[in-house]
Amino acid sequence: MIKKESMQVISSKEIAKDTVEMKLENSYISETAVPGQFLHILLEGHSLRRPISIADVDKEKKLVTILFKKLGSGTEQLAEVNSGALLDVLGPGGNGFTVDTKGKSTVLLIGGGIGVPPMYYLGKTYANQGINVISVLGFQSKEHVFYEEEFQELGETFIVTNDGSYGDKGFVTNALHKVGKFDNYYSCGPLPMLKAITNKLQEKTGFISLEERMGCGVGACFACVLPTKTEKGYKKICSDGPVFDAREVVL
Amino acid sequence: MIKKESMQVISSKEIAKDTVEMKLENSYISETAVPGQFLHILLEGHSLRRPISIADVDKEKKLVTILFKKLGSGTEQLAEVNSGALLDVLGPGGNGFTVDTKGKSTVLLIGGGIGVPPMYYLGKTYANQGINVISVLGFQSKEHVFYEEEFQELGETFIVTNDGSYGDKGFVTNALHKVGKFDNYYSCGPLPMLKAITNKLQEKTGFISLEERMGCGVGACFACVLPTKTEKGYKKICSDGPVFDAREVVL
Amino acid sequence: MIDLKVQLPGLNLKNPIMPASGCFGFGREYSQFYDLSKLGAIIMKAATGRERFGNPTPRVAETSSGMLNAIGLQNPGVEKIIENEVPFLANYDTSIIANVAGSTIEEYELVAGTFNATKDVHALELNISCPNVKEGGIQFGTNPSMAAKVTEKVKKASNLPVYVKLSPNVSDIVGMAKAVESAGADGLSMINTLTGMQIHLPTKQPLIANKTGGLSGPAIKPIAVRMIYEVKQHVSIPIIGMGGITSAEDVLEFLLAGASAVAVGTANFTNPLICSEIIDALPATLEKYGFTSVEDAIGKVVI
Amino acid sequence: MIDLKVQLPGLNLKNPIMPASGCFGFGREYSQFYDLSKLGAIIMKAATGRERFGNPTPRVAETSSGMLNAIGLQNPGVEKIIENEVPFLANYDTSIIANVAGSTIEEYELVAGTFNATKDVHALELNISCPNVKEGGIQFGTNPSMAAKVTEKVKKASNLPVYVKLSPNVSDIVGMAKAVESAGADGLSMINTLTGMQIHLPTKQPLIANKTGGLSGPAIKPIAVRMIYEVKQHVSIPIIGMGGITSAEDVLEFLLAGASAVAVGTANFTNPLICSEIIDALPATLEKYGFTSVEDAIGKVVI
Ligand SMILES: Cc1cc2nc3c(=O)[nH]c(=O)nc-3n(C[C@H](O)[C@H](O)[C@H](O)COP(=O)(O)OP(=O)(O)OC[C@H]3O[C@@H](n4cnc5c(N)ncnc54)[C@H](O)[C@@H]3O)c2cc1C
Ligand SMILES: Cc1cc2nc3c(=O)[nH]c(=O)nc-3n(C[C@H](O)[C@H](O)[C@H](O)COP(=O)(O)OP(=O)(O)OC[C@H]3O[C@@H](n4cnc5c(N)ncnc54)[C@H](O)[C@@H]3O)c2cc1C
Ligand SMILES: Cc1cc2nc3c(=O)[nH]c(=O)nc-3n(C[C@H](O)[C@H](O)[C@H](O)COP(=O)(O)O)c2cc1C
Ligand SMILES: Cc1cc2nc3c(=O)[nH]c(=O)nc-3n(C[C@H](O)[C@H](O)[C@H](O)COP(=O)(O)O)c2cc1C
Ligand code: FES
Ligand code: FES
Repeated sequence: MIKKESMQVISSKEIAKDTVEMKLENSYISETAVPGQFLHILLEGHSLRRPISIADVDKEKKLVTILFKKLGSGTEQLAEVNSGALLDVLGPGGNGFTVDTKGKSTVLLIGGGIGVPPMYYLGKTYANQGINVISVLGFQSKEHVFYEEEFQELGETFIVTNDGSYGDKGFVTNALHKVGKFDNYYSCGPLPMLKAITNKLQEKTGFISLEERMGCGVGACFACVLPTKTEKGYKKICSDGPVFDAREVVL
Repeated sequence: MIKKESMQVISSKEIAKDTVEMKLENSYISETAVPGQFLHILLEGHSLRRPISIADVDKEKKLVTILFKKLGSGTEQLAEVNSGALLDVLGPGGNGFTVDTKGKSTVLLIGGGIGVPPMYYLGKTYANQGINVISVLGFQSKEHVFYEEEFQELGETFIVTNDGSYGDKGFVTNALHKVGKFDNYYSCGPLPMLKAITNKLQEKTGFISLEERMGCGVGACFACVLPTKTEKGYKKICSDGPVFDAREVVL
Repeated sequence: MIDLKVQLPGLNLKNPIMPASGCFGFGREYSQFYDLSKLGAIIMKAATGRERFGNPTPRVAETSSGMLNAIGLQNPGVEKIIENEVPFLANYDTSIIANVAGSTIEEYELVAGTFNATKDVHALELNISCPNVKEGGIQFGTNPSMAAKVTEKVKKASNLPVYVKLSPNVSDIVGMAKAVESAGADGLSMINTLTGMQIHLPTKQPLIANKTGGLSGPAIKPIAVRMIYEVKQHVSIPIIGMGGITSAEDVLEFLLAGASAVAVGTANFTNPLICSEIIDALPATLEKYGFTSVEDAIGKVVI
Repeated sequence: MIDLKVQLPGLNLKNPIMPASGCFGFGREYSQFYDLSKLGAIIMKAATGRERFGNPTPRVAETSSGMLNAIGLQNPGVEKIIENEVPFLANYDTSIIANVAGSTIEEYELVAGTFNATKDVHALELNISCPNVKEGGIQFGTNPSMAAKVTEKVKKASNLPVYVKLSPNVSDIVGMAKAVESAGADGLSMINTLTGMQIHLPTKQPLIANKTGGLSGPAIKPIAVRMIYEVKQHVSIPIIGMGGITSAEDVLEFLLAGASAVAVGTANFTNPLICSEIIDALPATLEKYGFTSVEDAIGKVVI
């Protein structure tokens, strides 16, 4: 259940160009969050909260890690928040990835840019349960790359950059041929990337995490709807998602 | 000349109930400010600046002291500003008191509540030039009293409180009979007090400092006008004042 | 003891606070955060004759002290609302107000008439002012004779008290208010959003897919207070006030201006507990400024 | 090299930035902060036929991301302005726009005709929209035929190009714009302030002595952008845009929406150097978003 919680900033550091890793302490959220869920963060002077995915959880230390890119006024302000400060957060938000190991031996994670963070907590959860994890991560260029080592610890990891300044040049789809056999795939990233992937991996079972501008973040305002192939015709990203079966939604 | 300056907060402490003394460092303003002038202070998230009188200046240390009461969102936010922070300030603003010792032996200062601060710098300036300074200071109650010792160092000082919890009970006008001979008087405080004083001291030459809600603070917007007895018919408190000859303006 | 009760046509409110239409869905989501029985009333999301899917996304954008929205009245249709949503809200000890929308007078009549048949809805809020519906909603909201006509028809179609929700996008708010009062409105609800637009520089496109959206939040509060004050001088039916309320102080400001109750919209997004917190703070706020009851403060601005 | 020049009727602007009327006095005070020759133009404080003392104080109040004002057109009268203020501004290498106000059509004609006789004023901004003058200003600003009539008369009274300043307090901004265009306006200037009110809880009185005042600042920016966009689709005369501008990004947003130049009002109070800082920042901002000139960006919103 989503709650309004106060989270203390334990650390904050820029780990790649414009990309900040922040660790937040809170027992309720660290105990209940599953991979793919998000925090809805209030920043003073802003009327709308900012949704940021949960990138990792340390249940023992009651820590939740988020990774975000400084893109606009909200994320820039968040980057300025110092250790010790308290954040007003709604969380954990939405429905995350279903971690289901039955009959699976290998899962494929595909993350693009700031879609990489939620993949990490998911991969870690699978790896801890003995599933092979293969990751394909795409970034703009070398200076934007983050968490390469962390993903390598989970399993085989391929990095691509748009400009070829690190790893393979191109888009994540260009690297998919290098990946061996896998059961399900999981992906988060920019819409064009998700379109290309769901297209290319049509035959596979996959789950994708989507983004949309949000009002309430809890399912009340109908700001974040997405057309679906189901009878009802739409889903709310904030409360039905952000994770959807790739075959269920219309991108 | 008024300038847009950055002033560093050197210290900030609550010296009486809801009353904060703040010391700010800036060479231009400390060098040029005269008693009765004000700072026009920007607080983040506020569209209008807050005018606060200069209460003291230490030219050697380049320090300007202000004293303010926490009354609303702006002054409450100012009270939260920590040492080391920089304030965006227009200053020194307006025309202050003319310090003129010619033919004078004694001046009377009458301050009420948050009108007390500008009296201090004026009194100190006169005292430094060998003029006798008598002060009558009015506060709501004992817990609101501040700067009593500082004024006593300048000369004879009478304190009155509305509720009689300290000094004489009543208004500053009730204490005027205790004051001996003086040349000019100078006053700042709430409008009813200024009306009573200018009425009671009609025969005397006096100068009063006035307040009004301000837009620009520099004389451009016509927000802070005050009817006068002169031909032009009005004065701007921010640029013609805040100090006026008591006989010139219509209260 | 500060008395928070307010008595309005059809509404016996334990306090004057209700979430505004469209900003609280049908209550379910916020019931996770606090007990909805605490609320004076709940105004449901707009209902239309049939299900509506609304506008393309993005549908919301942030502005200075406010936001734009162009949801486009997405809702499951009046029948599904009565079937699935009203029974859930009826579990709570609070009044239920249905927000009635449509593209034609017939649709308004249909929706109002359908709600009339359910015992759990206590009043209707007639949404003639949603700026995001192109087919005609906007005309009802800015034309006094159209507004009067739809009010009259809806009054006939239903026995429920009708609060007409006024649009602020007009030259003469008093004229609009008088027109719907004469047409039989039991109360007014004001203000809806002001039409606005924001352009995203990187794409050079409007940030809202619908191009324009409705501006709400603290940015519009002075406009709401002014309109309520002006209307109060000229009509005798009660006003539910809204537009940028975020605190108990704001509520008192609206009461002084002439509102008999208030709705809180955008602030629910910033703080999902806001209505509950305002209700908790209201008695002390009234007391601080010398009032012993809500009724006491209504229209008490000193001119 | 980014080209900031804009060519408008009567105005050969080196850049599109000018301080808005009433927010910059007659320039003297701000000349302490920077060289006024830097400005594209200066719009002077409103001028009326005779000296006006304006409204009682308090005349301003702060709101969320904005402010209210009810100055009431205080000014020394058109003749004193020509005698004392215009010569001072004529020392600077910038265009001078006179803001013309009045309570009757005759007063507008008189003021416009008087400015016509001075060579240093380059254009008139016809203030038919000041919400703080009770005698009639408000009617000119919300009634299209009244607006057309005063425009026509002023055009006859003066040879100077006339920019009609529109009020946002209307149901149909496009109708107003078309009416004054047909009446001969050379350009539009929009938007003036939205009428608002704020009540001071300790005294229960309106914070502005005049009761209501005009709302300006970032709070109203989305309304300004929307109105400029809508009007631009329907008129061919150029628009000077204003309402909540505080940065070079805001200027670009107004240009994209359809403004050919912009005025900065309330932001001068927050930062007296704002116009100068925006002019400095504008070339890099245009470049960042792919424009090589100001003219290039006008009306280029992508729909
Ligand atoms: C479920 C979900 C998870 C996300 N996880 C992450 C993450 O882990 N790390 C990360 O860096 N970013 C993430 N994002 C994107 C992040 O929310 C935006 O980058 C952020 O809101 C931008 O805010 P801003 O104030 O910096 O930008 P501005 O452009 O100034 O924001 C203006 C408004 O638009 C909204 N907005 C802007 N971009 C987006 C976007 N892409 N998605 C949704 N709303 C947007 C803002 O929330 C705000 O309301 C996520 C988005 C969603 C929906
Ligand atoms: C020339 C001058 C000198 C002053 N010197 C001092 C001083 O030394 N110490 C001190 O404590 N106070 C002083 N004041 C009063 C001080 O400016 C106000 O208390 C302060 O602006 C209140 O701001 P706020 O945000 O806390 O209150 P709010 O009520 O939230 O302010 C809202 C708006 O009203 C304005 N406002 C409110 N009260 C006043 C007031 N009395 N005068 C002018 N504007 C007001 C604010 O500036 C702001 O724009 C002075 C005022 C003037 C005009
Ligand atoms: C996201 C959103 C959706 C809204 N939907 C409706 C609606 O369906 N019907 C309606 O009458 N008003 C609707 N409104 C308007 C609000 O009920 C309210 O009148 C307005 O937002 C002003 O109040 P606020 O500033 O507190 O938000 C909506 C507002 C928002 C922000
Ligand atoms: C204090 C003040 C005085 C104003 N006086 C005038 C005026 O005399 N004539 C006029 O046409 N507009 C006047 N305006 C309106 C501004 O010129 C401008 O249209 C409006 O404030 C919106 O711009 P902004 O949000 O940048 O302030 C005034 C605005 C303010 C805040
Ligand atoms: S953000 Fe409100 S429903 Fe999703
Ligand atoms: S505050 Fe603008 S003239 Fe004084």
